[in-house]
Amino acid sequence: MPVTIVFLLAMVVLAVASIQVRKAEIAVIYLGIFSLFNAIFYLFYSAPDLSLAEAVIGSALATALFLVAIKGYTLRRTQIKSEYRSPKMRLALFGELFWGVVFLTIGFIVISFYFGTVQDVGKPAWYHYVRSFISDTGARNAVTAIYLNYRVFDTLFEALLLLVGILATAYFLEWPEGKEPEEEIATKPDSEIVARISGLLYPFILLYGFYIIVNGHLTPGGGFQGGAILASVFIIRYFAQRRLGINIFILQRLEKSFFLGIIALSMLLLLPEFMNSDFKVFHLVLMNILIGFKVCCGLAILFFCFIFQQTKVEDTKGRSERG
Amino acid sequence: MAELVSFIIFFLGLYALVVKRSVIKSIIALVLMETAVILYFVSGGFEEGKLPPISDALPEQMVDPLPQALMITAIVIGISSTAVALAMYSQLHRKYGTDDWKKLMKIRLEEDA
Amino acid sequence: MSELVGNVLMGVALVFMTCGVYGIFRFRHFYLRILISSKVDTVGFITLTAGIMVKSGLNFFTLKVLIIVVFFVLTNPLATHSIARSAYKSQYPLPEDDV
Amino acid sequence: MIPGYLFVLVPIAFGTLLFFTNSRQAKRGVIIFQLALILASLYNLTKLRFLESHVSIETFAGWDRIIGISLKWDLVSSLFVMLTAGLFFFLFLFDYRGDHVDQLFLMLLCTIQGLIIGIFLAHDFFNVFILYEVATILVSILIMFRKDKQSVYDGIFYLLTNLVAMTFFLFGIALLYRMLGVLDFALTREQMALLSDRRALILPYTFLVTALSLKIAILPLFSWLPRAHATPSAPSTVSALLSGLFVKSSLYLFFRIRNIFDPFLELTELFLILGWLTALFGALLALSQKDIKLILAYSTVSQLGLITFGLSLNQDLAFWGAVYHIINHAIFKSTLFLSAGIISEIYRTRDIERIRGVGKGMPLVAAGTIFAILGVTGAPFFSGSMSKYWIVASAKDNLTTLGIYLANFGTITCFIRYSRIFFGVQKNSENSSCSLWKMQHIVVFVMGLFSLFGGLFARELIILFFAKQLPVDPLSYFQKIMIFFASLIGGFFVLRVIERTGILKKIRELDLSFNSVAAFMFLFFSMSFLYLSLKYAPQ
Amino acid sequence: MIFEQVILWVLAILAVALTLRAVLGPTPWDRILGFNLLSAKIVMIIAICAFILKKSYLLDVALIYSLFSFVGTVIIARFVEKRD
Repeated sequence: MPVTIVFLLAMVVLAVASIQVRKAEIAVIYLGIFSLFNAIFYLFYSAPDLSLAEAVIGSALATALFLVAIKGYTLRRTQIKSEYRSPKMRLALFGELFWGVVFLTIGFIVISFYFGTVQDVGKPAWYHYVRSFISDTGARNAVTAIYLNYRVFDTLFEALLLLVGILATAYFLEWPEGKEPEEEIATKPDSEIVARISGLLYPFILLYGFYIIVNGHLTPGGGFQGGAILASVFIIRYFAQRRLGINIFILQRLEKSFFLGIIALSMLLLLPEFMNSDFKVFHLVLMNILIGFKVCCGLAILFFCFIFQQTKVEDTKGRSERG
Repeated sequence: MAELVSFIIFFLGLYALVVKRSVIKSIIALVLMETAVILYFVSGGFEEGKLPPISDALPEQMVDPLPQALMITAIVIGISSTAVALAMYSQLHRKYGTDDWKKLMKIRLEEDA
Repeated sequence: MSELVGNVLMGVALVFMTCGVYGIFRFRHFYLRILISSKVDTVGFITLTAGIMVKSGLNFFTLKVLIIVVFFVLTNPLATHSIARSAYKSQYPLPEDDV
Repeated sequence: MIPGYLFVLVPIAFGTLLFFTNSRQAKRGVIIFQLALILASLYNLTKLRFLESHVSIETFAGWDRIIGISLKWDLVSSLFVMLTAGLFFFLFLFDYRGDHVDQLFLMLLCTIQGLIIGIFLAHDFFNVFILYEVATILVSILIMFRKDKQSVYDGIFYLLTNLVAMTFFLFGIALLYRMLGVLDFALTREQMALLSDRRALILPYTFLVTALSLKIAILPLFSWLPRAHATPSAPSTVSALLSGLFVKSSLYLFFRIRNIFDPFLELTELFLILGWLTALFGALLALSQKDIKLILAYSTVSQLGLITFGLSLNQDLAFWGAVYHIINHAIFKSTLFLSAGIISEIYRTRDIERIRGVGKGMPLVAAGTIFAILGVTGAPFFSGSMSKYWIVASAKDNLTTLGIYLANFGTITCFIRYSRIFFGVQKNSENSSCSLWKMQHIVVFVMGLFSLFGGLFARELIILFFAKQLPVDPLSYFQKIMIFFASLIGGFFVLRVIERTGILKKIRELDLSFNSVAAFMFLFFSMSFLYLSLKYAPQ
Repeated sequence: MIFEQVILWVLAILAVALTLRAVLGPTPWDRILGFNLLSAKIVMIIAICAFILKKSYLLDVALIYSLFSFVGTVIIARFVEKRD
């Protein structure tokens, strides 16, 4: 599709803008638009699974995390102004120009070298995957077949990565001392309309998220994207009702037990007589469901830690310390 | 064309890492570099007119499914490493107060002495 | 026959959207901009999807497009509302009446 | 043979299971689990030793190597797996009574053990990439486990530099996959043969080398390592684990990837010089530090430089010497870090000038540390001397031998300054009570014994483990002993001279901010790229 | 078939115009408005692509895009508010 050139140019412009703009808040919004264009670009490069993951995780969740992290600190505009008027400013500008020239020359050499010497020696993995993924794994979506059956060893570490990343975030954000930033997020009452209508949408989004998880092996989707959709229900729910509703302590335990389930299930993959029976397809669905719920719990914890890092909401105050 | 753009964005991110002194800009540059690498990986496996690797297309017409499967992992890596970096950033800002790499280093050296 | 009607609908939708985008650039003030563009954009979306539905006739494809339209009609005004509300809450000055 | 992925997944699953038990059962369960792991790795090592090909490659779920992921057992990696299991056993034993030890800490240690074993066994590019990413985030929690103020800066510095390095690594994999279409180590080697022009491999190789040279702390890119390993909030077991073992896995991976690209592209001259410079610079910086853990961390950097120097000498003798040095270094560096942990807890300070009289206060710990120091400096009949001897013996021209002795001289002076803590009387003696648990002293002493044991029976161990006959002719070994004593005495005088001048204080102020580390990484990338493209320019 | 290609091109140009608005927009709320309208345009582009390629799973993708454009816009709008 020649229209992708338009998106590529827009991406480059947005990347430059998000680096050069002075205020971090604006840079983050540019980053969100950049990853939105990135997601649509993947769709035109016929990678629907990837564009889903990038749109869901890259543009919506990443932007939200950035904004929450820099929330308390961009308010002091006066401080930013004073920094950039000092005489050191000219020195910094000169440094940026110098490095710009160095990067342009080296980048040009590398890129021209790359396009001069790139060659393709054939793709045996591609040849084999495309021809035999239906018979081997019983999945209709080759991408799910790969990351749930051929290369399931990687997916185990990916689930572990999400578990550890969320453990780290919860661990760092519970740091007791240090000056508390102003808590203005939790106390703000939200508009009534958003609360009412988003209340209407929950069952629909939950059903849709579960649909994406369950037939991840047929149409694009699967554990990670479906889990993120379910987690978005928690996020909208926070905007509707001020309360947390879900206890982080239980969520952390749930996430770890789902992870153990994933490891146990992938161990079943090793028994050869298990695999050529028709259990293969059921194995895919079960793995997708487990990954989906694990990602949902994980992202929900991630969001609650970030949004509630200052305010321990009253109904979970007692138990929200680390389990 | 997509490979050229991914190289450009990769070196743009590296440029921002070297030049920009704010911590949050370094994290944004890191996200840009990771997105550029994912862009390159996927555009390597695509040929014009090929269809997504869902079973209703003929095997010859399917695009390479391996980069897409790996890049879903890379995106999840990107989000969790950004989340950890941002969690540390919010603690850094609460304790040190500044957002500038040079000032942070000066404060850190005074603490050691 | 349905081909022609579909094409006409899509053409109309294109006109709507170009007006919406033109509206964004023409008005100087944020509140006016958001008022015009969001309304026109939702209408454009509905006519475009109506055109697609007409052209693809009665099957599952049309049902899915219908679901998307219903969801979009529900959520797009909400999103625009929350933007305007956030601008209002942060005391962004309302336009003087002569604009 | 017990399949490899069990070695990787069982510790991780066990770690997650620990989370559901209370901390008392967790501590006991972990030690029993660790013993079982040592026995399993020993069983695998012996099975492999008697297999005539000494190599066994397993694939997960039986898929062929092109499409699935494979793990490779060879003599070196199985020995490293046993080393990991043994070291973790000592760490868990050391931490049995630690106040900061709860299920979360034990879970993190078990998980990172599984990851390190995974990196040693890995045989697939993307698998290594994701193992490293998980390990980076895990280490960033372990580094800041005690949550005090200074370590926030060290933690984010460590995390960002390593994430940038892994982005370079991923770009290298992307380029390789784009050209060769396969991710397995051995299959990439075969596909490379089909390439018409080997200059196509220059760009991926440069990306991979830049990422790995940051991980193994080569000269311009090592400033993240000492700050991360010796940060105040990292428990001493974590610093022992990081310096002793985690850096070794990246060194081992650097060596394996260099082997894949060996017939096509050569970077050994570059790494000879850089390795030697890192050894010198690391020893100099270690000399100038005040904090005992920082001294040890900078001496890790210099030892890594020495090992890279040995590995890139491209001789068989130097290779086995370097591998044996990796094992010895893992043992005595973790002993030193553990003893530094005990000393800093009892004396409640990490400043080397204010710690005196360790010899009288804690005889067992002092003995273990002295053994380890003699091991590091390469004193005769200790493990360090044997491996350094083999590296020196294989160096042909005397320039390299002079270089190695100079680097060793730097380490010796640094540890002479470090061993001042044993003599003299304790200044404020109110905190000299050995309230700490006796077992920790025994653990440090036993690990010190290992470095002595490794030195005396070096040749027999090498035959046992690697089925390799390494020659030791007594004349040149005697000459090496003479040089050791000469540099020992020289070290005393040089130390006295340096401490009078204020150089040390100025060197200590030397520090790189994150921007200059990124700039150095970019310069390293462009230097090695230009070097390679000029070296293999089409004539 | 050519008619859909034309619509695709026009929509792409409108998307770029909205990006221009988002980049130029003086106030942060202009940027969020650009973000919101841009994702609406992208949902339309996917719907038309799904119609051209006759693949119904692309419509699932479109629905998820519109869901997350709603979630993203509400979150960003909430966190861009200033309290001074």
